[in-house]
Amino acid sequence: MIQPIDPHAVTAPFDAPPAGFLIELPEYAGPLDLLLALIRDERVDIYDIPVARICIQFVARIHALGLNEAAEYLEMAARLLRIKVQMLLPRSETDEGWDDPRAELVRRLLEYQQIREAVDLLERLSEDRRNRFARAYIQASDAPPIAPLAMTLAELLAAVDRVLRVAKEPAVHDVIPRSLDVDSAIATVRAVLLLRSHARWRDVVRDGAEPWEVLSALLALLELARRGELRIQQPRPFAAVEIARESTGEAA
Amino acid sequence: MSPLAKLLEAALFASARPIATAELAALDPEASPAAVQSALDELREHYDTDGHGVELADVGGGWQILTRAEYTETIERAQLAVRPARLSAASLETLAIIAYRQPIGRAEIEEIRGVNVGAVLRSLTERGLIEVTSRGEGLGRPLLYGTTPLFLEHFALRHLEELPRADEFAVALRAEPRPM
Amino acid sequence: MSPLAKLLEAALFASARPIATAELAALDPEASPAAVQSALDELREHYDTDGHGVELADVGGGWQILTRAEYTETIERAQLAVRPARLSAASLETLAIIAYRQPIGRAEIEEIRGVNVGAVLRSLTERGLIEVTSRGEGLGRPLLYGTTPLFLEHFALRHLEELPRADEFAVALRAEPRPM
Repeated sequence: MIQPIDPHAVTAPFDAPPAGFLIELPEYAGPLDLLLALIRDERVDIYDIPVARICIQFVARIHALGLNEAAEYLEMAARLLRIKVQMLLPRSETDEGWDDPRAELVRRLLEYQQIREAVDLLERLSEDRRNRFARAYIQASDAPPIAPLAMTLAELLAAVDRVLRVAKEPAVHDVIPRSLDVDSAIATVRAVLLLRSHARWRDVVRDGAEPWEVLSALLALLELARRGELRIQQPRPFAAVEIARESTGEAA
Repeated sequence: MSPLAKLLEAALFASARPIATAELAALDPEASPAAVQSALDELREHYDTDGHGVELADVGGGWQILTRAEYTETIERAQLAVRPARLSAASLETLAIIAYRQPIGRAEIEEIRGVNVGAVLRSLTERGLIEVTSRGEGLGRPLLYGTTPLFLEHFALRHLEELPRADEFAVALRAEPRPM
Repeated sequence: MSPLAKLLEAALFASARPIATAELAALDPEASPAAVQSALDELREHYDTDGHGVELADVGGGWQILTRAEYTETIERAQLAVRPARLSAASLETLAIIAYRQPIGRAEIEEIRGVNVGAVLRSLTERGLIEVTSRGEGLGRPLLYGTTPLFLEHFALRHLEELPRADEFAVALRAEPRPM
């Protein structure tokens, strides 16, 4: 992308957020929001924006906010510079066909301002609704009969998305290094076998366990088997793993 | 109260969500729509004039009993109920665009907001406030988003038409004294 | 009703669980236990004598407002008629996997979802949305599942190819990597 501003030219007062993070500032909802705020603060006419002044203010503001990594803000800064350059191009006073290079920006700002008005309204409405509670207690009822099914395509597609996200997440996310905790897993297995002589894999690993938990449990089982505290067997391929307490090998 | 009003009250009390007028009417197949309406009016008036802690609200194409706002702080302080979290500025802005421009695709929303909205669209979809309503024409047939009935509930709107028209906002903007 | 009775009504209405008398008393530190008790009596009496569809009931150590028993059956019957059941998230996800990967065996579905899907497969089969369409190769020749004509009918699809492609949908909803 275009990098019109050297992000190191001015030292940002805060540590800039790491690149690649989704940046959502509590102050501004986006570059247009920041621009509108500047236009208000500087008390300039939206139909006759002094581009150079606003551009300098804009860049100063994004540095002050530590926004040097935010592509969207930098893109807007670049756009302002481009408009300024276009306005500097020579033109004759009588040039009827001259298009103000600021026109598109003004159109977008007005459109955005309209949305901000709608946001203010929605905020009021939502606050009003938030301040009233709906019924929360659910009365017990006897077994309700089976009702006909309601299911929309949107729901099915949302489910597809959830599945894909869960299935693919490990591949697209940074791996968080997490050391195995074999000792705790050994304690868990021992606790289970203290209560019963036989257990299954599911008894020692919770549903939805993280990979490090699964590995910890596996190593714990192998370690305890090695120490003779338990026996592991699988009656058939793919059958559930059975864990049995080895009575002769009671460890301390 | 009339027997029909009592039945409606019982049904509305039992539900956490608004109940559509048609659903309320189905409770008593012999009641005419006018009778249902007048029973609802009776119930609302009873809550209002007889001094109740709850009121009848006309929300999202249906009816719902809600607590009166004046008790909310006290109830929350006693930890008997919690107000839901507020939507973020980014979510509200995206919702506003979708509400006014639906059906609308992601690219168009990003054009208006000037920022990437992928994550916001996903979170709004997960909260059930928006959904994919159709697919656009053109390259890649983009998914188009629209608001859901839950959106109306969230903002206690009866229907979308209750929102002021977008150009009414524009008028408000131009009517402001120009600072220069 | 008295201000305290109104507050109690709102609190009981907003709470997800029955509230004990002591907890209700905590709502208004200035109210004496006797005042709380008399406000509760007032509320109960109001519901009973003024002809309401609800009543104040002692539910296992706490108070709640319940719809009167005489209305519950009518309400449930009517609700079922107009408010159809919804599939759980787990069922929808399993159905989604089958729709997009059919024919597919149980082991593969469980691998994707990471949980046991036996019960879900049974209920989807009972609903007529999926069926065993063939048997796989390999050990034990596993049963392979696919969607039924009823599944297509439910979404008003003529054939499976009309479903949006899974990858375009996912891409549309996923936040794009930032361009830096």
